[in-house]
Amino acid sequence: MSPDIYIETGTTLKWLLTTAWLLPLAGFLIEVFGGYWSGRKSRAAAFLAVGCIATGFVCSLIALLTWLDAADLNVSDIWQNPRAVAAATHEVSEATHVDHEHDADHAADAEHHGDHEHAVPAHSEEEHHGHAAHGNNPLKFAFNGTFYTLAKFGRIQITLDYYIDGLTVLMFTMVTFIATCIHLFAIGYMSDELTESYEDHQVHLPGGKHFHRPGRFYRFFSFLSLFCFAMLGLVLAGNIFQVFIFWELVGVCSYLLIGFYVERKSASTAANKAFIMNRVGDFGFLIGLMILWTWFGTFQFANTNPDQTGEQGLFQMVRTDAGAIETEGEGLNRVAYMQSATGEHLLGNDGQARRIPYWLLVVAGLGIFAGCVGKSAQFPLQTWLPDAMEGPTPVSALVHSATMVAAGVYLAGRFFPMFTPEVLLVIAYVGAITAFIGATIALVVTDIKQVLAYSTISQLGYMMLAIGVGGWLAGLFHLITHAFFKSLMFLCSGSVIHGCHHEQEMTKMGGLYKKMPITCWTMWIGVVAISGLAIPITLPYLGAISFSGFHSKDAIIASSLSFSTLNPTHSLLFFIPLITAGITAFYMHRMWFMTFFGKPKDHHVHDHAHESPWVMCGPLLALSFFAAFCAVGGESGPLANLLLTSEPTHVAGGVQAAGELGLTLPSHHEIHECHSQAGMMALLAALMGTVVAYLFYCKQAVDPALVKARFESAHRFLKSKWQFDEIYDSMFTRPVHVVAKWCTGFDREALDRFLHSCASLAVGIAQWDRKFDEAVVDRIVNVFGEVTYAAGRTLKGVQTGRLRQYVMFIAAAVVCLFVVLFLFLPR
Amino acid sequence: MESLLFTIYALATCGAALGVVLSQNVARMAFWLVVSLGCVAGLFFMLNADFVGATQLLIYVGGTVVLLIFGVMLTASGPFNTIKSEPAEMIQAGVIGIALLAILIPTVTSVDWVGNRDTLSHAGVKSPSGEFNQQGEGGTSRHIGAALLGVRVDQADASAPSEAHEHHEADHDHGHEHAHGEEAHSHAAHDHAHAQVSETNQASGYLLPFEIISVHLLVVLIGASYLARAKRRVEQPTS
Amino acid sequence: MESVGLSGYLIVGAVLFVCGVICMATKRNGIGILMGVELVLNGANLNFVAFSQHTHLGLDGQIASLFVIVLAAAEAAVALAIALNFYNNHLTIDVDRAADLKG
Amino acid sequence: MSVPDLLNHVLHTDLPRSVQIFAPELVLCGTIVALLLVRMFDAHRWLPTSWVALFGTLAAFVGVFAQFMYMKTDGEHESLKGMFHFWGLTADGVGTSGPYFTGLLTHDSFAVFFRIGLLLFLILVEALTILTGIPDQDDGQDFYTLLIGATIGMLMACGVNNLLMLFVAIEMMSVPSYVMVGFLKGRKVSSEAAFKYVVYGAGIAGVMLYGVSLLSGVLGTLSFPELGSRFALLMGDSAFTLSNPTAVATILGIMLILVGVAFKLSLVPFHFWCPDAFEGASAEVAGFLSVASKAGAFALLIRFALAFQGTAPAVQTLCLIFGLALGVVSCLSMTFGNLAAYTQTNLKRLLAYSTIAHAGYMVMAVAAMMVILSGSKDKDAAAACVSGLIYYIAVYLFMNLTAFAVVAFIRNQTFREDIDSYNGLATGGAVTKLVSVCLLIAFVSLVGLPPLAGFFGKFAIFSSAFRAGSVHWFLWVVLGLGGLNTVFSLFYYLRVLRAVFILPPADETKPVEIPGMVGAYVVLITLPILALGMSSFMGDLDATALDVASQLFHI
Repeated sequence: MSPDIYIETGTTLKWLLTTAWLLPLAGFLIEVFGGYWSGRKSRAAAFLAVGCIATGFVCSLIALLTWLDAADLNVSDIWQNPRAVAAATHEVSEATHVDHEHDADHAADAEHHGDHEHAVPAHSEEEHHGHAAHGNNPLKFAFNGTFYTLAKFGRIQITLDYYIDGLTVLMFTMVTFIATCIHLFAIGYMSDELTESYEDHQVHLPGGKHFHRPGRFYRFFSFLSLFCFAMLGLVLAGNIFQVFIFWELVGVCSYLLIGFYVERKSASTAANKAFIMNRVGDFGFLIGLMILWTWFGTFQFANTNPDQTGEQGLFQMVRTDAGAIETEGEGLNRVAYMQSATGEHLLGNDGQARRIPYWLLVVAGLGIFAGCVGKSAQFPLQTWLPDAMEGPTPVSALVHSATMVAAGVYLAGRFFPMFTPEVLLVIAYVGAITAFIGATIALVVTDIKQVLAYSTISQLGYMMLAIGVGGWLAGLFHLITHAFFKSLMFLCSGSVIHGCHHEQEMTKMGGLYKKMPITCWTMWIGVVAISGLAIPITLPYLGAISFSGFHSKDAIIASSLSFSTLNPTHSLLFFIPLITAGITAFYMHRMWFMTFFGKPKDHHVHDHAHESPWVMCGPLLALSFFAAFCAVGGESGPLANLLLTSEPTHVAGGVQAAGELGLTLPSHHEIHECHSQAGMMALLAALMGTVVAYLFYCKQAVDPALVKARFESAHRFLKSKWQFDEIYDSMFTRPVHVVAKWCTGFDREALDRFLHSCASLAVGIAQWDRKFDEAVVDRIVNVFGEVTYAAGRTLKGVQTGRLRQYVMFIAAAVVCLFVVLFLFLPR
Repeated sequence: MESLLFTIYALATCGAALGVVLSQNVARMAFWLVVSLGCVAGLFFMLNADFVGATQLLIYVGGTVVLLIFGVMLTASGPFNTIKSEPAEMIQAGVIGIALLAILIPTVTSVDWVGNRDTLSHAGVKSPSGEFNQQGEGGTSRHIGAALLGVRVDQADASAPSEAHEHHEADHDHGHEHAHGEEAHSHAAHDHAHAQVSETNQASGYLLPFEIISVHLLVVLIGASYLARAKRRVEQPTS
Repeated sequence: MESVGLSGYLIVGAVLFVCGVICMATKRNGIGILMGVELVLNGANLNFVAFSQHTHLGLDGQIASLFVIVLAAAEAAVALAIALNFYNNHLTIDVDRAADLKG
Repeated sequence: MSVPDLLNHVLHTDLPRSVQIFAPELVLCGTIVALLLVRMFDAHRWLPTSWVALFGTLAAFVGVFAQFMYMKTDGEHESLKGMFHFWGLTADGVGTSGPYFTGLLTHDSFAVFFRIGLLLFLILVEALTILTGIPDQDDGQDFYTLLIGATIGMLMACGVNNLLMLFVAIEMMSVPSYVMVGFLKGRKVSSEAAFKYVVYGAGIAGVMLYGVSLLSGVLGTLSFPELGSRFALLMGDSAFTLSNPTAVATILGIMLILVGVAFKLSLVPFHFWCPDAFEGASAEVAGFLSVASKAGAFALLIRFALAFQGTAPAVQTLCLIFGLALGVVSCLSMTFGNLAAYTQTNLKRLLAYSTIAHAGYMVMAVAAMMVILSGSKDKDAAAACVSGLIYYIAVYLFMNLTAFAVVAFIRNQTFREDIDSYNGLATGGAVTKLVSVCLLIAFVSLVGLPPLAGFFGKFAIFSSAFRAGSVHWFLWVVLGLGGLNTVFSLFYYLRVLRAVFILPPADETKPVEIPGMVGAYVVLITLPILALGMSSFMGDLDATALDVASQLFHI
């Protein structure tokens, strides 16, 4: 691609994506101010919101096409000859990043790395906007720049940057598309709110009545728009600080949306919980930010400016051309050198090479990951997510597929170059544990949305696991496919709930497939996709006959298998996801069978069930199409190729025995080798799960109740969600309450009690003193004294004596201060 | 003689202060307070701080305590005249007080004041004391007056004692008009002092606080009179 | 002169100071508390004047004590006004009655 | 020496320069006199006292602003030449930083910057009181006299260079505020609050004065610049140990003085007056006290802390102990303030506790500065601490003023201040909605969420503590607690916002209607919270703050 085209493409993409990003904000502003006056019964807000997000989708789609065109990953080419292109991409990426030779000829057919080797700034024809793929740059293909400098704070520059690469464009398209579907769906789902007096059946007022309030149709849509704006901003962000800003905004929006039915106590608690859990993670994020800023002095991801003006981005500083972290020393003294644009050590102001203690790099990575843990509901902060089901179903769909939880995985993927092997190992284990916990709890819950919620947790764990074991592609691949099928299933469950008049318990459903066929079969697509089922026949161009989930999950299992082969001590990282795959298939089918098949368990529900209107079914069909086919071609299909273009440099070649722990990350090649083996195992597990679920819940061959009774204690343990809430309650919530109470009561309680104990100690003296006073001194004014005493005694009940306690406390504090000081002073 | 006088004053001061603490009747407290403050004035005189001592008597004993007694009278109504503290509180306060004393007294007494003074003098810090009080005892008012106008005569004297002596002779009580009455003095001395003051920054004159405190007093009196007067009365010009 | 020394004065100052603090902490009569304040300030003042005689502080110490006396008078005036105001509102000068604000 | 001699003497020392620098304060003194005259000649019927006060303050503000611009541009600013000339600014006078009034005060851009902030704040508070009408026509003269009188004390506190002036400044800012707290003299709680405040304040003043006397006696001087060097001289080579009585007496004196400063900053454990005084006082006064006296006290604290600089090992140890003590106090204040705010029902009281917590955050910067100075000679890092603090105070000014102003305005409508009375505030009229949004912005900024200004302030302070942690680990503990506290603080602010935005209004009350002027005022003071957070103003402020702080360290 020539420089001119590069500039042109960059500018086009920038404006397209900016439009897509800002439209929801405009929508939000109009809705929040205009909605109030347009009345409670108007659907205008909804149409506006849909219009904004749909236009955003169109823009994103155009951007995607532009990008494909520019990257020469022509859609038609891919369809005609996906293998060839994929092969070329693989070949070239490996050639470029492993060998680092001037291999332009070799890569001539895939011209987008035409200037790989031109790391030298003097390369004049590439001077202008040659894309970021020169040698030093881990970025194959990216555009970045600054919209607006928000503020300068000493050395910190807070800017609104953009950073556009394949991942960005793909995320944009995915988010806007799913959001459009969900918006449309919500028009139908939220139509109850189009009233002046909405009756909330779940809020019971004294006297057996339900709570009445004005409908909040426009409010819902304005929040949705704001949510989309925040998420898109996060994706578009070009520096980690901007990510943080939108990160928080996403948190706030989720707070508002989860707490939409604020009058329900459960909803407001859930909203609080979500927000607070996220804040806990964000604290880690902040620590990471602080370390990055202190040592690197920049927040920018990368500088893709071809003429190397401007500061280096984080990714460029931390890794060499080959994508390795250059370190020196051992243990805590180990330091990592920062890299300059020309592949040398970056020099500080004093002429010394700039270095960062390796352990700080690890801490920074862990800190950033802590943010991801909060946002993506990973162990141990996963408990907010199921509670977040209190929000309206479209919100759940949005939160759980395309936006909030995806943000964490997205950031982990985006920030991958900054993660050292140690951090990756933590990520992998956290992901594995999360996947397992989520899946096991999903086995026992009976609320249809809760099943989906736990499956989300589990799937997010998968993604984190994949990223942790070095399967960058697999993780983000799964992120995209999961977004489609999970939003599909949520909307399906929404349709069921809508059809059953807000009944969410699966134990009261059953046999609904006749009543709502569209919902039933679209959901089936989702279930098959998430279970990773496939027919093990490989077609020439399309890979195995399967839906999207198979491909991505297959990739994850393959990555973890190859990781555990290379690092045998961590073989658990392969077995957990494998087992989980089986469990996943089981509980998803359990849900599907329980809902749609078998005998109707509650006739009241069954009789009133009806298929949803077209405004709701339409999105289901659209989403089911993508859930089925978006990953066609598997890892050599168009989606994976698109993702590969933004994969960090060092992933493809793998990493040999790096870090303190000597971890080896698998290369593409190694993953590829064990692909079929892993695929077969995963498929086997999934099939087993499916068959068992069929036997249990459709065929009724085994009575689930018996099993439940057999494993009563395990069931109870799972039912109480591994006791996490209880643990947190007793570990954090209660102590904080106690301390808070103690602090407020300190003035009154502690001091008073102190005084009282002194008083009781001195009560003998007091009485003696009183007698002495009355008998000897005050005999003349005895009566007067009596009155005084009585009055004083009466007043004593009222008084707390606080002012003097204050003064007493000054003296006591001064004394204590000195005693403490003297204790600590050297003698 | 000195130490005897000091012992009497010190004991009287401490005893009266203790009396304030221990007496339960507010009028008696006021009495003990007067005694205590008066004895402090005596200690001031012993320290050659005549002007401060006089001010202490005038403002404290004559003014502040009278103010307090006014307060006692205005607020003393019937049964609340004697409001007793509980013995328990006295004990508690006594414990804290003894702890404070146990910290303060060893600290201040263990410091080697003379040694420190010598250390500083050896290090070249000008010794400001000595001349201004030992020559003419009680001859401080004039220095204070000048200092309040922003001129430090004593600091100038310290480095040139021979010239400084002649000024001390002219000391007589100028009251608290702060050196307004000082007239007949040689220009030579003035020039000398001038040179000293302008070339060293160490000697600080106290013109600013002297003047700004008058503003402060004005503000405070306006505030006090606001609180004291009844609400919504037709205003009289205040202060 | 030197027979007494600095320490004696400082001890008296410390005793005054502590007596003042105790007075403030124990008196239920508002006016009594204000008397405690005067004692505390006098303790500090005695320190100032003693230092003025015996250390490099010199005349500064005496001047400082003068300012303190004036400031204390101002503070006493305000404190009395507030105490009277308190008395007018509560019809007592017992500070233990001041218990509406807490928590 | 004759009177003419004396006068001659006075006039030929630094008096002209001092008067030139001190002119804005003198204008304020003049305003007080003018207020008195207005009352005396019964002119306040047609010349409202509030306007006299506002005009005088504006004039003083312009004066300080001219000084600041003069210092910044070395008097070269073309368009301001006239203003410089009007205030008689000269290169020897305002243009040169250094002590004035024979070393009692210091003149540098740090002091001038704080004076600008204080006067700006005074103007805003006066505008607020005009809008709320809390001192009515009859009491206006008294109120503004007290307000301006207290502010003069704070202005002096910014340049304090002498232990005596430290005491005088603290007294001057405290004593008028005692009366202001009790200004609603007919109300029981008000008089109770004032009484508690005055007794507590007087007691602390005594304690602090004792510390001043002790310190000045040990070191034999009152002047700040000499404290550190005298201490080094006295200690010689000996180490800072408990067995060295001079060291102990010095640290005793310093600690007692810090008690006084901690009282002004309402730091735990010397905070007891704060909640009571704020609840009893009117919201306007509480807002004034929460910001202005704090800003003055912080300037004073920094000046006092920087008096103990030096390379001698004993001085270094002293610095470290100083910093660590402040760190401990910071921990206590943050935690106590935030936790105690949980269960409050009165919004002013809640804000008082939040004030305590914020003082804790702010003092963290001073602790970090002292620790950095004790370990390394990295003056840039120390200056960064101070500039972070300045930024925080500037932002805090607007955040807190907005919060208290809203409380005052709502009180004027509903006659209530408890949090329940804010239920469903956002359902009121258009202006009420606007005010609610402003309250939201102020509170979110107080929590410290980006991209509002409060976040960046907190960030700056935390990062300075982070840097100081490499000198002494304890600052990392403080930092950790600070981070934890931002989480704690979320709850009670959100509780108020929940009342405002989410809870339905009580049925019997009619919706709150707020006049348009008030809305305009609230928006005006809210805008800086946004502007200082995410626009280029933030960079300007930060650059200025760093500049100002660097001058403090002579970099």
